[in-house]
Amino acid sequence: MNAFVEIISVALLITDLVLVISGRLLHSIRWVAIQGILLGLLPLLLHESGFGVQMLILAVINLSVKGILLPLLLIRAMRKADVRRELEPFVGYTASLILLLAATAICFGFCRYWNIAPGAASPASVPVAFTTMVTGLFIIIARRKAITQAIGFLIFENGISMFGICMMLEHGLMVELGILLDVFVLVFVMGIALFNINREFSHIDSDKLNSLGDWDLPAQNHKDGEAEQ
Amino acid sequence: MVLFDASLFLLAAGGILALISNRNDRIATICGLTGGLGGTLCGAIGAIRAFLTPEIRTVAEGAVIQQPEMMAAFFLMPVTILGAFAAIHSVGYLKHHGHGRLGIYWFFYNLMIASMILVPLSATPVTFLFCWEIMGLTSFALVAYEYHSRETMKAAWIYLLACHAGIAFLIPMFMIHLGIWQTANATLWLFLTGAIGFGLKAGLPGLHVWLPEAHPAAPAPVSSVMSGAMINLGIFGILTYAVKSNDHFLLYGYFLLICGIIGAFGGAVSAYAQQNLKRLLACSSVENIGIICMGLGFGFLGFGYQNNFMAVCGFTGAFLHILNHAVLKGTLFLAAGEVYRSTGTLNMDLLGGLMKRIPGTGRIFTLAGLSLSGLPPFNAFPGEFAIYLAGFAGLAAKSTLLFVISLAGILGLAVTGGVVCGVFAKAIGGTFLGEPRSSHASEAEKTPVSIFGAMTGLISLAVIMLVATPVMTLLLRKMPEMFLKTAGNEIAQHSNHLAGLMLKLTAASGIVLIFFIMIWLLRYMLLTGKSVEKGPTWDCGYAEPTARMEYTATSFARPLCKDINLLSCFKKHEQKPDGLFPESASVTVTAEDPATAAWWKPLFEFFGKIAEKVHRLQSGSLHWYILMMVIAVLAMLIWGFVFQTDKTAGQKDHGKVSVKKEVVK
Amino acid sequence: MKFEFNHSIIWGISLLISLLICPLLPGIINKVKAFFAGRRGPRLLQLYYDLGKLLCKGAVFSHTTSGVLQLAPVVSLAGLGGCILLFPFGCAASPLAFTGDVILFAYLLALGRVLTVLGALDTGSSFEGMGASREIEFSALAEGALFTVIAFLILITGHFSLSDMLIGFETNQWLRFCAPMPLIFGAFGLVLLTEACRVPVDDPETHLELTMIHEAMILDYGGPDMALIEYGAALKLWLLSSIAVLLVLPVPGSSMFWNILLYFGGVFLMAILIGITESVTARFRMLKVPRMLTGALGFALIAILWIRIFRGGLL
Amino acid sequence: MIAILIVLLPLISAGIIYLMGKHLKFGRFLFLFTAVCHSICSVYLLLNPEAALSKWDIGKTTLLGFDPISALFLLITSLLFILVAIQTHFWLPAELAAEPEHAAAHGHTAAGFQKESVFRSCLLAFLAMMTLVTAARNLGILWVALEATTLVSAPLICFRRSAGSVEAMWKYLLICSVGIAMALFGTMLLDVAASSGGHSPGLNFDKLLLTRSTFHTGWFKAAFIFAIAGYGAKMGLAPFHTWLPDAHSEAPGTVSALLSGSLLNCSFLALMRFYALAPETLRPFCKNLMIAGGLFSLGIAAFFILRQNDFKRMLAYSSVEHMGLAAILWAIGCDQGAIFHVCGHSLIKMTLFLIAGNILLAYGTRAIPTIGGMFKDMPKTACFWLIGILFICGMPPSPLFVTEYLLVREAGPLLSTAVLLLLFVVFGGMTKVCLSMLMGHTGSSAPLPEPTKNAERLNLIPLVALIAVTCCGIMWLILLNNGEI
Repeated sequence: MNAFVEIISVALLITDLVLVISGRLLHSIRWVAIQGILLGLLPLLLHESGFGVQMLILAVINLSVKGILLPLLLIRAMRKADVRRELEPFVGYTASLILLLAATAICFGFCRYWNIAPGAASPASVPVAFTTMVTGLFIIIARRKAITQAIGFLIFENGISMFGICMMLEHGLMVELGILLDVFVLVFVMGIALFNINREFSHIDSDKLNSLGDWDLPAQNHKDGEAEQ
Repeated sequence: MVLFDASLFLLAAGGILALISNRNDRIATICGLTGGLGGTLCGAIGAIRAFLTPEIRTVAEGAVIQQPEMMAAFFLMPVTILGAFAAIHSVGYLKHHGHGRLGIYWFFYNLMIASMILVPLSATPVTFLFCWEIMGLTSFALVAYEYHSRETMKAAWIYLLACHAGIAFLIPMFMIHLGIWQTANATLWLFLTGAIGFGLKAGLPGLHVWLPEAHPAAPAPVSSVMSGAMINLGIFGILTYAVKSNDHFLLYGYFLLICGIIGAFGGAVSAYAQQNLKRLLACSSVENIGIICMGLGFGFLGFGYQNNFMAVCGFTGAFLHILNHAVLKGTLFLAAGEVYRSTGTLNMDLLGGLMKRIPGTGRIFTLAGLSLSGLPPFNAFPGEFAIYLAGFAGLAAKSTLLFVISLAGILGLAVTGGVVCGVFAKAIGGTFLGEPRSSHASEAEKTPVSIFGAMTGLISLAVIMLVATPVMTLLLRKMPEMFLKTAGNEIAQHSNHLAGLMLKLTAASGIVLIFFIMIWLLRYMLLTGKSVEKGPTWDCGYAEPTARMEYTATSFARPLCKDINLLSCFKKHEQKPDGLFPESASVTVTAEDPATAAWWKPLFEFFGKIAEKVHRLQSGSLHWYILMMVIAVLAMLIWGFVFQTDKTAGQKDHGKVSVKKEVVK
Repeated sequence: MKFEFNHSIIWGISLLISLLICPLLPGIINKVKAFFAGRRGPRLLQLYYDLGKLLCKGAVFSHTTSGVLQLAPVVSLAGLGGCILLFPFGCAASPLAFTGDVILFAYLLALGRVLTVLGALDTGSSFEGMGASREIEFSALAEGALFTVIAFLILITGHFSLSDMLIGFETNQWLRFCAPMPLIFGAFGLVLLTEACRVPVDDPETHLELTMIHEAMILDYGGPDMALIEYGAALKLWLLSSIAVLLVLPVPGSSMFWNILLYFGGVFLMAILIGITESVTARFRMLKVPRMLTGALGFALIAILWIRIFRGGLL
Repeated sequence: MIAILIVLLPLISAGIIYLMGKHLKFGRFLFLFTAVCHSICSVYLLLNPEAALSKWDIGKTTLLGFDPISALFLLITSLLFILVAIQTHFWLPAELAAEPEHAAAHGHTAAGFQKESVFRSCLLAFLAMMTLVTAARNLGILWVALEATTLVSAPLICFRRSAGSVEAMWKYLLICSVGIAMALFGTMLLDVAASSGGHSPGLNFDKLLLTRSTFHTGWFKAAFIFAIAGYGAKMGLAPFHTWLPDAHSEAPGTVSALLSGSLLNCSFLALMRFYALAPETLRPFCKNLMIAGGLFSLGIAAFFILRQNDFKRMLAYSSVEHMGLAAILWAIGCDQGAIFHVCGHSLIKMTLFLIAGNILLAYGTRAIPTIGGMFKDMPKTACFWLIGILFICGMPPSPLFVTEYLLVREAGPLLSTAVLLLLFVVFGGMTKVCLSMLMGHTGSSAPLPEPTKNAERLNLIPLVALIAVTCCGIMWLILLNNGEI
């Protein structure tokens, strides 16, 4: 079964690379869906000793939520917010790709050098999980549109659950369901928030969402200096 | 103890009743005054009794307050006595200044007095800190009482900061005091933290910045209590808690003496430069605390160098000066309050001629001012005399260091004395003498009975104290002994000697008084039967000199300020007459506090600049926020795994092996 | 120092004589000045005549003043009265001397000064305010120099009382400490000129009030009050000159007669010296006076250090 | 059973209120009723240790249960909620009425509000989730509940729909989610660390606690780091605190009160759980990390409070500061102090946020430089505001004075000096701001008369809370004085 795991890991890595260079939102969402489906398949492949009912249910729910429901939600939000493309990202696509490749290399090297996860299902899977997390964080940091950040968060979350799956951790049904439910609601709420942002700001560039802050306030008065005068 | 319990109960009850009846000015005043007076009087009797018959301090288990020992009782006397007179003064003072809020005033006033009584009575550090902070808070509330003006706001803020900074030093001090913090040089640290923490309240030089701010802002009775009694509690704290060990007398002595010299001189000079009457008095408090510290410094040095005469003189001088300063400064602030009440301003350049309009206040202020200048037939002189003697004794000592510091002390005291004469000449002259310089002064209102009564009472107390100086010197004998483990016969002997000198001083005062009466009679006889006329002031030929031609208080002070321009804080801003027909010209002199200018302001600006730099972190950009999180996590990981590896390496291998085992299974 | 009875008698007699003849001093100074200027000058006893005239007159007070103006001369003189009781007249220790009376002495002088300043401010006159302001300025600085001189005396005699300081200082000691004597004499001389309001600090005889200090402060006095002030000034001059004399002259101690002679002779000599100083110098600019007084302080400090370093002090 | 009950009760009420959205009166009644029931339950839990320790088992793993600390936290949450509920009851109509007036006065269009039923049901759901956090004995459930608090409180932040509140909500969502995802990763790493001993004990806290000595240290280190990052983000430890000022300033006062008073505690509880699991050999590491985090929070907060122009942001930074203090207290082993601190902070901060809400109601602005002379315009609010600010700065008789004293006592000279310095900066900044609002004359934005009158009437809850806090503080002081702390 290890071979399958390796294949899926590689596939996940590819999704990461694609996601980081994808500029069209619809495209990104589709690839996130693919990532979710791959991730949903992973636990099924890992357990050679047969499927428990509990696990099967979990896998199905996982697949349907991450592979279908969340992308649908995101697409709906995208339509509502009326935005199609990621324009002028903070880090250009080529540079992003190079950075991600470097990060991948570091993750792999790191895991190899420290032999960080001897208990993992496959030696490749843990670094891929890390890479996915890095991808997610990178997308959140380096892309302008709020919706892309939601996508980035999903990727990050995927990376974390992949880590969990590959380390063969079992949290119990309640916890797994709770986590799934949380992620689902989160994306749902994010969708609403996106809609609201679009309505209030007439754009969803999250880098322009910086009216709240302490740096460039209009009335910077010099209180203490004044007080001592 | 019963007396103190009664006192605290009365104060609390009066305060709370006043607060409850806030809506009715009259009832609030009655409640507050009754509680305040009753409480302070009970406290005063208790304090005097405890001072005269000191008992050995016994602390019951779990007790919060305790019977005061001699030192505590000594410091309780100014608190209670001044508290009583200031309470009486408040009635008249607040008629114009606190409509509808009198209950609040009385509540905080009584609470402040209660907490000030509690501070020397505290049995445990926690109680002490609590009362200390409550004292700060209640007095802060009173400083902020006239909340309308921006100046009051600034003053209240600075005062609050000073109080809090004090606590920030006192908590560590108690940690060292209790031995919870074990450090090398514990005594040194104990003393330094204590001196700074208490010094902030006492107004040691450099830490005094709140005094010239808070005192002008506070209602006069409050400034009177704060200046006369509260800052002394700082000295009390230093003497009770910060000074612990027998063998560090030299450290205490040099520190206090140097602080004292700087404080006395600096305080006098900045007082001389002030335009605001109460600010001038506040700076003068810094100066007097300096003199007190000099006395204490000489005292400790005396012990340190086994020169008991010097020690006795220093300590006695300091303690006498504490009492005299309390009474006199209290009187002066009450009088200044009356000036403010009747004229509506404290700017001496707008006052003048009040001696004719509020003569009682004028006379009392003049008397108290001359006394506080340390001039002989009056009160503050015996204290300074004793301190001079201590300095002379140090001068004649063998140690070169002691010689140098004593010389500096004497010089400091002398020049300070000279400047202080100027300070009070300026205050008296600018406020009460000459012609009124504005309508504020010319339309001054009459003094109500309560205010006049309070001031008269205090000044009579001063007279009694003057006469009683030799007795007090004898009574104060036991105070220096408290710092030595063994009570020496020698100290008593020196003390008797000093009391003899004080008696001679009193006699000299009497002789001067007799001379005065004789010369006055002579003059009276010479003038009887001759023409005594009234005319205009001879102004060298000007027919009608006006008040605008008078020397103002500022111009009076200008020459000396120019000579002694500490850190160039006295700045002259002038608008010169311009053109052929100049329309306006003006000169103003501002006196910035040297300590503020030298380090507080730069320090605060520095913090402000850091704050501005730090504010960039919260730029509003979400991307940056998340990047910051990632960087922080990475930093923690690197710190955890790169810099802390050695300890966990073995563990890690162990873990690796066990995991492998599982895989093998 | 024991107070013997005949000492006290000498002291008392010298005191009375001093009180009587102190108005001579301004006369002597004026004569010396007149001599240098080639004039005849006023009579030696001029001040006596003036005092007599003033005592017989009535007075005029300004509308502006309150009681302080009238109080000031009386208090000043009473303070001086206190001073004279502590002073070793005729090189005989005062019977009323006690440890530390030098402080009382200095502060009683200050009392008179402050009252005079208050009296000046009481009139509300711009000139008197100016004078008062300067008086405070200079006296505050002079105070430092004065006390340094006192410290010097304590260092060499080890006594804290004025009488002991000034006369408990015998010939052999004088020889030992004579080196810094010119310095200390210079320092005290400057203090004296300031306190007694003489040229080069103050000019009592100018007709331009802007340049005066002490005289500007007493513009509004007349009659008996003026007399008190004039007499007080003369007495103060006498006291200060005596200190200067006793400061530098060793007291042989053996013979009363010589002591008295030395004392009175010295004081008159001092007056002549002041007269000469006034004749050969012009009044300083006001701005320079503080520097001069700081210089006096410096002189005294150097003298003290000299003693401490090279002679180890007396103790 | 009471553990489930206390979680489900508000949740069900929330559902009912949401569904019966149009019956406002019924909704209000149910809201208060639920709050009361909840607090009765939590008092019962605290008073009955047996019930408090009751556990609810599914498949042999304990999911819910209480220990004394979590029961205390629950009580605080519950208490805060009931106070906030009462305040909301009176504040909400006033706020809705005031908005058009302010809009007219400041010349902008009136912002819309969310439906009241949504607001109330979200509040109740928030309460339910916080209860779940305190009740959770399983770290997975703990995570789920804490993430859920983010989700249900997000709509609360933009109750008043304005650009600012939407932005704040978005930031809150994203930062907290990323943070909490890190915490999930940390939880997984903990699982890895725990299972390295042979078999996985699962995520049950009690079981983990028993086996903590066998944890793999490297993994646990990583787990703790991610937990600090994740739960620290929720708790407001710098530099993960960035959502906090935005969310607290934009949310209505009552919501900020809950966010700051309860939510931060709950996150702190989560972090405490992680800290408790640290093997002995890693204790110093975790301690140092906590102290560093606490100190950094303190520093950041101190300098943000200095020259702050927005009084609600100032309060938010003050929360950061106090969470930092609590972390330090906990790390140096002064557990009692940390818990006292957190409880005291909750009460005082709630009061302050409620008062801030009142001030906002009257003035319609959060800009400090434009506010002045509150003593004259709204004396009661002004007094409470001043007392609250002084209390939060640790002036006695505030309970925080006791805890700060404890901190200095336990922390030793170096750390104490740093903490005291930063606390002083905080004090300076806060009092400056506070006094400039209270004293002087009315500033450039004058309070509107009608809302001011309403705001002055809303001071009952702050008064009650301040009295409670004072009593607490004096009690603790007595304990401290008798050497019992």
